[in-house]
Amino acid sequence: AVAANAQFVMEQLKTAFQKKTGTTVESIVNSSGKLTTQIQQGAPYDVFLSADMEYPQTLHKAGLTLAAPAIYAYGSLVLWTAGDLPVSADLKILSDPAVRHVAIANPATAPYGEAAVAFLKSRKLLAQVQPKIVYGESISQVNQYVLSGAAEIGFTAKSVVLDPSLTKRGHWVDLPTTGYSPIAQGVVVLKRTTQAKSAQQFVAFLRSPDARRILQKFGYK
Amino acid sequence: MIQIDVVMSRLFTEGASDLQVKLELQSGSLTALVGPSGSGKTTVLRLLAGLEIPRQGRIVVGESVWLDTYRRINRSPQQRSIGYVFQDTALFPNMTVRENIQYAAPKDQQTLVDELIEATGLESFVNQKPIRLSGGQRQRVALARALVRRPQLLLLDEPFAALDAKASQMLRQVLLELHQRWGTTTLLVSHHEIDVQALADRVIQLVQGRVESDERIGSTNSYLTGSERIIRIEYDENQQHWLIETASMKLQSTNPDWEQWNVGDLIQVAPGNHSGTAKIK
Amino acid sequence: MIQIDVVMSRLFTEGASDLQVKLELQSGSLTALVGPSGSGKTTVLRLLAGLEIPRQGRIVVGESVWLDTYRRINRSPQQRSIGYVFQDTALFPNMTVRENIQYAAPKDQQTLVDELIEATGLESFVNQKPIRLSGGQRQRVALARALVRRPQLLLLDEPFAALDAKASQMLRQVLLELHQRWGTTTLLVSHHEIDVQALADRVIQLVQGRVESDERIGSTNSYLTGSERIIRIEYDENQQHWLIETASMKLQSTNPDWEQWNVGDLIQVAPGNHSGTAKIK
Amino acid sequence: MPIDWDPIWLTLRLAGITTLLLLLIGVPLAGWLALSRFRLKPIVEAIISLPLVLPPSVVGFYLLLTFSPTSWLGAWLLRTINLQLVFSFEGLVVASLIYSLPFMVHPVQAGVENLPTSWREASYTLGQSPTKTLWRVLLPNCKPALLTGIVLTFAHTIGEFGLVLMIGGNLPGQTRVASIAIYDEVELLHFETAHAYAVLLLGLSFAILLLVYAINKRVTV
Amino acid sequence: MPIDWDPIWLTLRLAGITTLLLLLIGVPLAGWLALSRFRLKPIVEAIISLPLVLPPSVVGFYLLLTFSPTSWLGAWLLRTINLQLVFSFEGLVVASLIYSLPFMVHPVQAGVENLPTSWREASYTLGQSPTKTLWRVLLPNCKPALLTGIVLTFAHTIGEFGLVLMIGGNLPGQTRVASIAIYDEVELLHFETAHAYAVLLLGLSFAILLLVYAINKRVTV
Ligand SMILES: Nc1ncnc2c1ncn2[C@@H]1O[C@H](COP(=O)(O)OP(=O)(O)OP(=O)(O)O)[C@@H](O)[C@H]1O
Ligand SMILES: Nc1ncnc2c1ncn2[C@@H]1O[C@H](COP(=O)(O)OP(=O)(O)OP(=O)(O)O)[C@@H](O)[C@H]1O
Ligand SMILES: [Mg+2]
Ligand SMILES: [Mg+2]
Repeated sequence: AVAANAQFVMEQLKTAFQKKTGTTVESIVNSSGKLTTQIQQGAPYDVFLSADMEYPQTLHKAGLTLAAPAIYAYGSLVLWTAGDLPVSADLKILSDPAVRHVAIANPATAPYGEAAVAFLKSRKLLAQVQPKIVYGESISQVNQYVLSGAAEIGFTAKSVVLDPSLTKRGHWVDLPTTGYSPIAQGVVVLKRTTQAKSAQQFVAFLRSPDARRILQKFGYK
Repeated sequence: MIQIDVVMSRLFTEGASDLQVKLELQSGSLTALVGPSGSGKTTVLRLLAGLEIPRQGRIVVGESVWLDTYRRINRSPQQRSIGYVFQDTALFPNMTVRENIQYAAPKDQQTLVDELIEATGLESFVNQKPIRLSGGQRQRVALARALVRRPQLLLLDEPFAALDAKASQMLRQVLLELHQRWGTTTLLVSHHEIDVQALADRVIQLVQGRVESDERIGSTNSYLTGSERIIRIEYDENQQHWLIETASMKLQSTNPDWEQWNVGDLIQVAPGNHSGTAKIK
Repeated sequence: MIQIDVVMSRLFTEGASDLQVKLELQSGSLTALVGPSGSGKTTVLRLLAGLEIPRQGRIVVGESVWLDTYRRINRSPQQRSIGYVFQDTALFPNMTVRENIQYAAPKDQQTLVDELIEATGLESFVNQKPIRLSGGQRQRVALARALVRRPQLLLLDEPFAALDAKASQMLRQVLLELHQRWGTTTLLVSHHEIDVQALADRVIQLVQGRVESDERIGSTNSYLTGSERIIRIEYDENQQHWLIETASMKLQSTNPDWEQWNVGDLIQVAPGNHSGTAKIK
Repeated sequence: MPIDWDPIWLTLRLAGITTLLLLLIGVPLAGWLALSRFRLKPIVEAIISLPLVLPPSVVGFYLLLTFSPTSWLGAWLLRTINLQLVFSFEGLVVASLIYSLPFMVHPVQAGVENLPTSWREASYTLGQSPTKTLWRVLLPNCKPALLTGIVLTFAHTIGEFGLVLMIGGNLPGQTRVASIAIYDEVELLHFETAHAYAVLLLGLSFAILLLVYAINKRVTV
Repeated sequence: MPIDWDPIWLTLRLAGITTLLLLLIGVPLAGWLALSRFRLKPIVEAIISLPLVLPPSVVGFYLLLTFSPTSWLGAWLLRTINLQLVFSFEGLVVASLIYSLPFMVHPVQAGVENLPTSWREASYTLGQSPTKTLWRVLLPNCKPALLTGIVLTFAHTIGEFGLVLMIGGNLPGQTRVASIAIYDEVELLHFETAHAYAVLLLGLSFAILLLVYAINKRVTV
């Protein structure tokens, strides 16, 4: 089970892991919250890659995991537009009247949304930008807002804009990690797994140089 | 014997009041219910069928109590052995003529179904849906459908209203024959003198929901004198004679005077006046 | 003048064949259409109303062509000035009696609405929904509804079938009066001799979709001899005399013999036989 | 956590407006479909049901593409009548209209089609137009079908969520309807609050539906 | 990316089975509601519509709680008939049944209620039971209403997604239906594939609906 924002990198991780071990991996994408609920109710998943640490922690506390969650990557935030607005890290563009909507993932449910709000707050821009903010259910809905042009600009995960199929769509700029803490993403092996060995293997693989290279290619640290 | 005693509120032409009817019908009798439009004839039939529930009342048919508001007895329409021809026919649009008639037919009554189809002259239309029938054809289907279960009590609401003289004459004959053959008790609503005269042995007149008059015609007499109503009369071309049928008799004669008789006429075979040669079969 | 010439396939008792009718109706005439059940009477009315489209045919009413299959003219029912009393009444269940009648009434015809309600004896029921009416009451509403637009052509399908003798006598009088007053052309389907005799000046008999006979009764004669049909007769208690109305005459008399006359009778004021004192108003 | 009543009112407003508008749009459409002898009718009927077969969030995405200010339609609406259909209450209404259309049209059409033809014919011979016939004679005689249309539309609009979430942008007081609020709470694993919202929504809806059914019973008996 | 046909077949199977079962369950229920003079009928009617007013994923959440092996019902089902209703095709069917019930019941009930009472009365006086009357006389005379029930149920089941995702868990070949597949592709911003799926699903559904409508027209005319 994979959280929505990790799905891009997951495609490549999957292939690499398969090449290395011969074990095929089936990824099941959903929002972290729904996956957590499902796991609580006995969903037949083996490994859970969350978008944050909170959900795996919850599962761990409930005694549904084999071990405490491990951090497999830190995600970072970018400012993205599908048009040709001049985006820059100083966020001046957000005050531009041409920008009518700024897409952010729902800060209550999505870690990237939380990070984006924290970042805006640190730049004292939140109050000013607030009326323009629209919330996506998840990071991928933010992506859809931006790509469809419904929102002129949006805060998304770096892994998204680095996806090969999207590199030519608009432009983006890295945001300095000074305004928010990088998003720690946890992985846990679930207790009810039937293939504990392969599952452990996969978690170990995430720390291998091969996997790290792929993760870095997608902007994870 | 059928005993009816019901009270029910209704709006009549003169204003709202009670429909209040108390009647006894002889088993096997054929009673006509007449009266002006809106006098409560259909309501009485519906009460008997169990489609309306009176404010208070009792309906007893033979040994069994169909309704008794005091004893809280109320048989559903299904539990009353009735045949009902509705004023608006109420045929089932999804079924053909044959299917409509067959719908309630007991499994072993196929010949009766065919007989009724023939008797009502519907042979050409057995596979038509009711929507493609004329008004009179629909009424004939409704009649056949009501008869197919050989009900104990037959309720007919203007069964011949949409029929021309010849067709209704024919159906009266069918009806009378079946009525006699099965001993069904029949209650007939009709506006037309001729139906009433040809069929009924008793005429009850309703006005504003009350029985205004109640006459026994013919039948009681006929019962005493041995007179019977003609249910069929025809001239047999091959044998060159007249043929008359009543409930218990079949009469033949070469007497041309027999032409004068009509279905519904009362006749008796009386001794000694030499009016013709009738031989009882 | 109304010219009809239509051909249409239909299934009749004797098998499928063509309904083929060619007729001319005099403007202002009242024609009865009779014939056995399923002979095509309703179909002819529906063709005139534009509810059926014939395989080929022409219907011309006065100057205007309502239908011409060759010239591909086919006026919709709305564009034909007709009043139609359906065999099954087809009242609107959601509207009260008054609303049903008022539905198609021109704005300025409130008095006509009231007149029709009174003439059909429906005063007590104006606020009832059709489901709570008896069969005869429904037919009266349907008649009033069809008349309220003062149609050019009136099509009546068994308008008195569910009515007792007295009520239908009353309605025949209403109908005849309005018919004469407005000069409407009327086509009446009826199975009952009495309707036909009292109302029609021409009787067309249909059998298996063909015109079998076509008789002019009274009317043509009356036109030649000056005879006219009685449309109203009453005894005026105050003035102690009889009053007779026909299309063009009003007659009064104190002669008690006038009692013998009935609505529908043909009368003429002939010279020299001293049968009574008739003064022409 | 205290219940926020805003989403509830917003939901009821959305459902009410959608139902009302659909009565105005869907009912005549249904009547036309029932009465016309148009040969391509089955095609129109099938098209009306089509939005149903796509997941709501996907329909939402396509609507987003259609209505976004970068599309010609969205740009034109914005320019001429200053109407923006993405991230606004008006947008939710339009989306709900499209999505709930079959729930109004189909039952009403079926209702009208099932009436005896003689009423229609009687009205025509009385010189009345099909439109007047529809409104005065036919529709008043298929109340159960109208009721079905109203109930299904109303209930479905209340529960609709994928579409609303997509096109509305989850803006508090503007497009955050109750279904989204519940969704968020479930996502956050705040089951208590979710239960509270659900119970409230169910209670209110139950009361409204009960009222509708009871009134209907009173009226028809 | 090549189209994976599995989800499409799965969807059609789910929609077909659900529609069939609802014909068997919903139609008698609708008939009973239409004919009975039971005083609490409005309450039953309102309850049937209730699942509609909650967002599908929330209904899914509650069903998950009800059917999960940790609940008594789920445990009992598993123990006695070895039926697991979460994360299985059977579970999807049960969930769809509950959720689509009003789409079958309401139109059919309205159809039966709108028929003239004299048909029912005629059948009763012919000694036939309400059940026989319903099947032989009443239902065959409200074909348009039945058709509406079938179309709405079928289309809605195809498009349902929040519920299915929640209770089914997105397992390929088992619970990953087309709506989820499309959703996934849109989430992944693989718009090409999503379009392809959507067009395919729309095309198939359109064909099926058109067939249904055309057959209906042939049958009734
Ligand atoms: N369902 C009903 N509810 C209330 N009143 C009704 C109902 N049906 C009929 N009535 C009224 O009860 C009275 C009797 O009606 P009923 O149908 O029994 O008359 P009828 O004798 O059959 O008349 P017709 O010969 O015209 O059919 C009428 O005045 C009618 O208006
Ligand atoms: N809609 C229809 N489609 C096909 N055939 C029909 C249709 N309506 C009637 N028929 C047939 O056409 C013939 C003429 O029917 P029509 O209704 O005109 O008879 P009618 O003279 O009015 O009879 P009645 O006096 O019984 O009402 C009948 O044999 C009937 O079966
Ligand atoms: Mg009656
Ligand atoms: Mg006829």
